[in-house]
Amino acid sequence: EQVTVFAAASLADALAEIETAFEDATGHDLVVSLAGSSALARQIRQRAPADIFISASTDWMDAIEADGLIEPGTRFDLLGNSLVLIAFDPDAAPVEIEPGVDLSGILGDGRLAMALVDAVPAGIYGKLALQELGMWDDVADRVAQANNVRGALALVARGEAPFGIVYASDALAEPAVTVVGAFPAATHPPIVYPVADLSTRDVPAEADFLAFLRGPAAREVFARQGFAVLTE
Amino acid sequence: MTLSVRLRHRLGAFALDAEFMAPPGLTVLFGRSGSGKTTIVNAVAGLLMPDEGRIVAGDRTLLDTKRGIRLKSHRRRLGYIFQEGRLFPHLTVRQNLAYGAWFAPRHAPRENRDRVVELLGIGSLLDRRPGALSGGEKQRVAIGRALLSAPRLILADEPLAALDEARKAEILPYFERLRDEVSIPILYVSHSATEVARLATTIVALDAGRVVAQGPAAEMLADPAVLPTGAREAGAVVQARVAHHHADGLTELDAGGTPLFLPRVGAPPGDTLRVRISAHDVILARQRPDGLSALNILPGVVQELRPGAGPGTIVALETPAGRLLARITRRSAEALRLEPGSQVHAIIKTVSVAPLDIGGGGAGVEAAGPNGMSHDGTSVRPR
Amino acid sequence: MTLSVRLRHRLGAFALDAEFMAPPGLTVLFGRSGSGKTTIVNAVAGLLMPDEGRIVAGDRTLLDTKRGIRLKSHRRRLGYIFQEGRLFPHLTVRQNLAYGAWFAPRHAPRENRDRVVELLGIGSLLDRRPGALSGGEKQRVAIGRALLSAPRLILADEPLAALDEARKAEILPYFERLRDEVSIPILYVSHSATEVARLATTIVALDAGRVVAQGPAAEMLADPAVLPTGAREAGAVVQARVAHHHADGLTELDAGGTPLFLPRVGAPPGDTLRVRISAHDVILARQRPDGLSALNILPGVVQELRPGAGPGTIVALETPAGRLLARITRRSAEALRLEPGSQVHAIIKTVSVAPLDIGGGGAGVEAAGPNGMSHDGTSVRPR
Amino acid sequence: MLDWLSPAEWEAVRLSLRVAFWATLFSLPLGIFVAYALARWRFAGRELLNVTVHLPLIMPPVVTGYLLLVAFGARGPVGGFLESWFGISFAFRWTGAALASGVMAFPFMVRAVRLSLEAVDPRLEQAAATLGASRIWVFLTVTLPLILPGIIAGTVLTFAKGMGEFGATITFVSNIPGQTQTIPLAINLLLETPGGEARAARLAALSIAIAAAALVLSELIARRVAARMGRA
Amino acid sequence: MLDWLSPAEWEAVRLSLRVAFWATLFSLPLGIFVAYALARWRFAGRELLNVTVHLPLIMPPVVTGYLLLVAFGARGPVGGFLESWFGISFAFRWTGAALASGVMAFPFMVRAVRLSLEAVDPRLEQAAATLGASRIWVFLTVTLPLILPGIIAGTVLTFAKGMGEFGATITFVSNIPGQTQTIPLAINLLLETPGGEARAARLAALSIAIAAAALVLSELIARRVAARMGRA
Ligand SMILES: Nc1ncnc2c1ncn2[C@@H]1O[C@H](COP(=O)(O)OP(=O)(O)OP(=O)(O)O)[C@@H](O)[C@H]1O
Ligand SMILES: Nc1ncnc2c1ncn2[C@@H]1O[C@H](COP(=O)(O)OP(=O)(O)OP(=O)(O)O)[C@@H](O)[C@H]1O
Ligand SMILES: [Mg+2]
Ligand SMILES: [Mg+2]
Repeated sequence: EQVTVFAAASLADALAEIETAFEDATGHDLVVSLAGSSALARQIRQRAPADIFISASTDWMDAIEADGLIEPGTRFDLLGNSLVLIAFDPDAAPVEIEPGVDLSGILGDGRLAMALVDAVPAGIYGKLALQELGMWDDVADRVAQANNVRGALALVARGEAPFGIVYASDALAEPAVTVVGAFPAATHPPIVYPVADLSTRDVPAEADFLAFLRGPAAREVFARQGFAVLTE
Repeated sequence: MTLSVRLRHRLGAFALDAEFMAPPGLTVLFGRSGSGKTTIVNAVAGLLMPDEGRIVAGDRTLLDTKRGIRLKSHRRRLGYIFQEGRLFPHLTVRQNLAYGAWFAPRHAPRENRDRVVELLGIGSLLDRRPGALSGGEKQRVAIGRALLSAPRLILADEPLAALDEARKAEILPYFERLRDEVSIPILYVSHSATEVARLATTIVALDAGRVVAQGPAAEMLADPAVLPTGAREAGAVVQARVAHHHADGLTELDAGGTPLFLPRVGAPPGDTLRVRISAHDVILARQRPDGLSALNILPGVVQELRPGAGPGTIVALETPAGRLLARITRRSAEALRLEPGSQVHAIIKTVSVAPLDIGGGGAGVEAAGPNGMSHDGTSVRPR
Repeated sequence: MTLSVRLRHRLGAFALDAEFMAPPGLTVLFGRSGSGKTTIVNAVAGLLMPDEGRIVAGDRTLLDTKRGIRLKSHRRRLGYIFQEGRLFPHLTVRQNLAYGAWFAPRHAPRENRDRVVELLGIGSLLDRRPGALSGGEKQRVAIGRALLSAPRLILADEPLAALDEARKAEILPYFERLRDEVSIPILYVSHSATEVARLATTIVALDAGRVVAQGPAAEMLADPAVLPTGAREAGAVVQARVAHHHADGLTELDAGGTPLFLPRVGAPPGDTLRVRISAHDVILARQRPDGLSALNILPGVVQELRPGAGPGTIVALETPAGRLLARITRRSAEALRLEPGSQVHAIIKTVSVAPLDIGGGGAGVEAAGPNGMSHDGTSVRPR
Repeated sequence: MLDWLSPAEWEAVRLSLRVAFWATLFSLPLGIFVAYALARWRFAGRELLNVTVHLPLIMPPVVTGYLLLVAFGARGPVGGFLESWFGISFAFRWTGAALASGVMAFPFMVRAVRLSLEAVDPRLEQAAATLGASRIWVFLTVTLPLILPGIIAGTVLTFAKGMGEFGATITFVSNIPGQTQTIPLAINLLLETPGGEARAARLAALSIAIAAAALVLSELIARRVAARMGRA
Repeated sequence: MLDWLSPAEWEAVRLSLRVAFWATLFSLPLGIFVAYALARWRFAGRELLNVTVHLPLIMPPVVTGYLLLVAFGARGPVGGFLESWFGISFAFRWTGAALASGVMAFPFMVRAVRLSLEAVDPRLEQAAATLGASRIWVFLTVTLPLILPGIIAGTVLTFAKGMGEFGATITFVSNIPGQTQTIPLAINLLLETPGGEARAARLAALSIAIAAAALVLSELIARRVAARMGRA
């Protein structure tokens, strides 16, 4: 039996591992379509043949839910993540991120790479955190907004921007960047990846996959990739 | 089939306002560069939609702006030989030649391809593309393409201008045959007096977009005033029967009882030819001269003297061979005291009858008769 | 300036292998369609790089494949009148005419623009673009464009083919002037016997890519065997001085003491003209005939009889006006018992000297002398 | 050699070829028709058509993809009509990817053909008409052969675009392996995955090789056409 | 009227115009040169150049953007050279957006000019040479005027692409409001946010209106050129 999952692109690596494990374990065929959450959400609204949606933000899941496209009671928060400050220079001094830190001074005349601060979850959360810390106004005009977290990561990895704000999971995967500080969880709303069974199609295997996601194998994979696993 | 054309069209500063009748046979449009010949031919072909006009070919109305009839080019069944070739560059010569035949009705009478190819001397070019042809070769292929499209009307815009004399001499009889035997009406633009004299049934003279004279060729050629090329092109066309081919390479014709010697002519004895005798090739004498190298001496009676603008005079004679024209100086006319009624002898050198001027068949001239054109010896001029 | 050309080139099945000398003056390339005329002209212009060859114009080597010299077209300083116009469609007639002058050296001697424009009758077209011109108008603009580029060598590929007789008659004297006064060497392709006779200093006859005959025009024209157009074009060129303009529109010339009457000529008394007398316009008589309309009767002595392939014979005479040719039938030659030494009278109709055949100045013929061409009355044939 | 790429990647290559082929095949006649209309006819709405043809170029690909999704999705007006009447479905299928590629390449196809059309000497078409060819025959026997250079250029551009189209495709038909995941989508995904650059480069190289082969082929054909025609 | 769009959006419009203008201006001469080389010269590496020109079409825009970043970023070999020798910098500046647009539109520019070049009758260029024009003058006085249709088409395509380019731009110079945030980037941003469609549509409409105006203008010029030339 085939299960189609629409998932945020940032989960590509983790889902690739889980796909193999799931197929081996259940004999079902898992199809994963990875794209931006916004694109996927719109496609679901146009009755895309998807069974499960894993969003990178609550906004788009909310929108889907409001349209009544979610099987009631199936939504839950799968993963969490945290924000870190990364640097291109491997010898960059660690920064304790708290109010009063002169981020602008640290940047020098360089740019701060982030994902789109008004559109992409990592960017939105990053902006909120900086606002909370009172640093946003200082650095707002120095922020280089990439199309997604990977773009921001690439800017730092190439040294085009000396510093960047990305998810911990992404920073972990890129050897060319150094994590110099972590944002306290309190500085931004919780970063969650909600998952839900879609009402567009109904196949029994959906439940199997949702169960698998909560299972130990999946949890191990997510944890290894740097995510906080929110399921019990 | 008679083609009747009335056109009014404006192109920038140039105004075309022409009306003429092309009776069966070959009608030459004659006029200086820029006088509107191509414009008229384009209108007949349907490539130019005139502001106003009517074109009727036989019983088919090709155009009538008043009645809103505008037959599309491809329905007019023409063979148009363009002034500038217009061969299809992506097709071989063979395909270019075949093009028109694809679209001709299946049973339309058509020319034999091999014969046309041979006539035009393009047999060795069949597999080439137009890009690899010389100027004259292109023009010959263009002629072949038009002829092989089984047309019911041929439009030829200076078809032979790019060809050498020998090639012209080979192709001209073909147009004669089309005119006489196949009876396809032909509208023919030419600057060449030889071609006009040889081919024309009717001549339409144009100047600045207007028809300044039109009429049967025989009459128009006899009237130097109406021919824009001037007096040198006046001449008469006589009909003669082939009497005998002599061993020394001469052909003796019988022109109304008088012998007329020409260099060997292809036609067999008994055939009737159309021989043009240019007015400036005729010498007049009061007494029959002796000991001259000229072989043809015809007695005649002066009918008319028509002084020209320059020092010349055209003398029209009645001879046993028919009406002849001689262009002499006024000084000579006075010296010989010529006046209507004078007895004279017309001296014509054998070789002064140019090979190109010997036409096959008499249909061209005969056909000029029964078509409503004036036949009183003067040409018709509109308005 | 002498132009010497040696070319070897292969184009598909066509092989060009030509060598000729063009002495100062105007050299006509004469030959049937497809014989390689345009190919030669293109090579001289630098538009075609021959497989092998050498082209030297005066002291400038334009091409020498052996020595690896291949002067670029734009350095050759030519005025090329193309067989197919090639006007710049994006420029007005005025700009087309001015194009060559932009690139000419500042102090190069150049033609007067207004004069050329007037001569070609294109004054009213100056602000149009080539797309809105008739075929003949395009060709005239193309002539103007080449002439106004201050060229040191003119290449003309059938420049007048698309023009009417009247226009030709207006333009021909201009080429004569270039040849004689401005001394620009001209390589001229033409099928027209009139143009050849009128303009040529030298004639190069081509057939299938090879030079079959070359030599001074006067001699080549006198030898019908070498001229591909055949016997009709044989003729002699005599020089005569304008003696008197008569009131009746005739001009009396003095040709070595004998009077020669022509229709009014523009030149003032005292000027020397070059008059071509076509062999087929001359009638011979044993006795001086009387009472003829022909005004010009010259006594002469037969020098040579040259029978042709057909029924004709060319008779060469020595007259007070110079050497004359007459083409008569063999039958007449026998009847008149002509042989070298016979006393005869040559009868030439006044009007048979065509306006086009009256050339200004004698430079054309005179110039044929000192350039290494054979002068013994026969033409030079390579190999 | 085969394990140089993963099976999923080979699948993407196969799919891309199919998408590019069909996109080219279908947009060719339509492109020629629209180019002919724009070049030769004067009609009301000509400028509107012209702007419409250029829209995919002016708008970000995401917008084009979104509009395609709205119009040609299963619930979209056009998509629904085609589905129920002709059984043609674009939604989340490779056919949709082909449609997206075709639409995105359409402006170039039309422009290329139109440029060639405008360079055709109308006097040759007139000559054909005098020889008895009706308008359609003139088109087929004279115009079409003479605009071959433009057609070849348009074909190459469309094929290349078909191999490379990303934004509109992923927005329209999502990124479903084996169904809609063409090479560019696969590359993009690899770039989203930490450490995926090498595999992305391999895939890109293959894509470039295919397109280059098509390009060289087209040049050969074009040169042959040009040589055959010479100059008239 | 002005508050129809937010000031940031007006800024995006202003920026897009600037980017499209400069992209067009700079790629025009280079495009003509490359087209000329491809159409007229036979040289080693011709096919390589041809493929290179087409690369932006074949590769996903993200890859092109990434390669631009690698080469033209402040730390890239070309970017570093240009920066230190000529003071020209592309990183995170509108100049980079213009570069990205120009590169993405380059294949079309080259193709359009090349098609026109190949339609030029070489006999006219020969005629100019016999009249004394050297190769460069032949080009300027004959070839260039005759390829105007191709140049106009290339210009329009490049300008339109400049108004619409998204993927390569955001990857190369990221999204910095007022610096690199062109209309397509702004639209993209709006589309990433649930409910942003209406504002995105307004911006898209404005962008289309501008491009349509350019298009109509180009048609007028082209028609004028064609009418002036007529047929020779
Ligand atoms: N590209 C080519 N390939 C093969 N043969 C060619 C090519 N170009 C020309 N020819 C041949 O070369 C010969 C000479 O051509 P050229 O144009 O020099 O003739 P021409 O003497 O100028 O004739 P015309 O009086 O008809 O203009 C012709 O027979 C022609 O068919
Ligand atoms: N598009 C145009 N705009 C203005 N005038 C034009 C246009 N086309 C042709 N003409 C003029 O119309 C007149 C007639 O042209 P046409 O081509 O019919 O002449 P023609 O008699 O065929 O001349 P030729 O013997 O030189 O070919 C010419 O004076 C020409 O300048
Ligand atoms: Mg004409
Ligand atoms: Mg030629």
